[in-house]
Amino acid sequence: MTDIKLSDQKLSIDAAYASVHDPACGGIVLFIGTIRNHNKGKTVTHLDFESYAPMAIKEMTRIAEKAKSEHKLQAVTLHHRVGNLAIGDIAVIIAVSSHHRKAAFTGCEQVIDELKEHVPIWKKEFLEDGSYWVNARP
Amino acid sequence: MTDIKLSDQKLSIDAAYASVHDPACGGIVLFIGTIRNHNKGKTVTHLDFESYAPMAIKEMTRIAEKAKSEHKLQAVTLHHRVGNLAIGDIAVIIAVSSHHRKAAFTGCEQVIDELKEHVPIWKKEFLEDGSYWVNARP
Amino acid sequence: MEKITLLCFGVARDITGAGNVSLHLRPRPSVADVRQQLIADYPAFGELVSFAIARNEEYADPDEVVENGDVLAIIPPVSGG
Amino acid sequence: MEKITLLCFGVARDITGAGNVSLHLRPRPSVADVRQQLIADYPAFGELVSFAIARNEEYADPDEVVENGDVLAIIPPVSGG
Repeated sequence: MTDIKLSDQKLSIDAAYASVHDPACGGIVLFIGTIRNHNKGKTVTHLDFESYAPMAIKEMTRIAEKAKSEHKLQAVTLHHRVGNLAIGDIAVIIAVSSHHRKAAFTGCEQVIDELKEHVPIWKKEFLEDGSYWVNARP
Repeated sequence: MTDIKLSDQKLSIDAAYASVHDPACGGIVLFIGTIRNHNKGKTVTHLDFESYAPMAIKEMTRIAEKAKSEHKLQAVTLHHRVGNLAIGDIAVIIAVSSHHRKAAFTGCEQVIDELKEHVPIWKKEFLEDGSYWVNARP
Repeated sequence: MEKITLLCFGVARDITGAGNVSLHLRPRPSVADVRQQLIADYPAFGELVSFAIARNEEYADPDEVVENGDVLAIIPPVSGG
Repeated sequence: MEKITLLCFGVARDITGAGNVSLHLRPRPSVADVRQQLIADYPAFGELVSFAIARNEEYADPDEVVENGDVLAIIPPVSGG
């Protein structure tokens, strides 16, 4: 099973856990990405996430399905927040269940690595003295 | 920070998450070990976890501190349940926060690997037709 | 000449000043042609770390041909997660 | 001869039938001596995958000497997590 969501509402760790929980599987790995209060020495006040929603959903689904089949995972959930986020808010939750915990760790890490590389979501960081799109310029 | 707990009460994912959450850290990895409904082809009805509590706490602390310093983690939480557990119940939660997500994955996996090898906790599995201490006999 | 419209997100919207941008190109251009025209019309795209073109909600190769009715988008360096 | 008491957990409690077990050994025995006496008195310990001895809540090496007042425990193969 894969469960993909792009949402402008607060993400729930319990919901992500519940979506992969399976009495046949003993091991669940979660990655939770939160908004940091600093980046490259500057103080971040808040963030804005924008997405190209239909393509983001397609890419998230592709990445989740690929990890699931490559690592024989039981279930993969990938929830990403969009819109305005405050410091400490959860931007992304990845939950993976597997019969083998090593595969769960490897699969979960692969999903976040590929998400950060391919999914069309853009983060604008607001600092005390301005704002900028992360990664856009050298 | 390290947060170690051995408890006969239900473990809380939210509490484990909150204990490592830090506005300076963007990445949190959790491992959640649950009770499976089968083992080696047999149906498991429930489980009993027994511990040598003072030594278990010492070993859990040692393992958490070691992972924290070896992988430069921000915080490590290690909560283990003892007593009578039902299928689907959470037996262990490991939560790790770090500035670098790769270190969080590696550190979290190291903690569960070492816990399973060294911490004096014993699991008795109850099947439909008997019970036995897991790993004890060849 | 044909009008090709691309969706703009993130820094691409800042550069073009709008949620989409139109380019004028020969019919059935390649994705590489679209990129080139975009940089010609908006040199600021050349200053980004990189950018991709999506065709019908998938990353497009430079030699793909843009057909009538395709949905194109400019994909600046992503930063989700 | 000296009486040495070990705490028993898990399968060790099943084997000895109690939460602790007493062995009779010469004064200041090594941990290896304790293991050997335990297997002599309770051969079932020899049938386990393995077991360790803890001294004062830490895994003990075979050549450590057991002093008066030390807290000993039998640690059968662990299975937490």
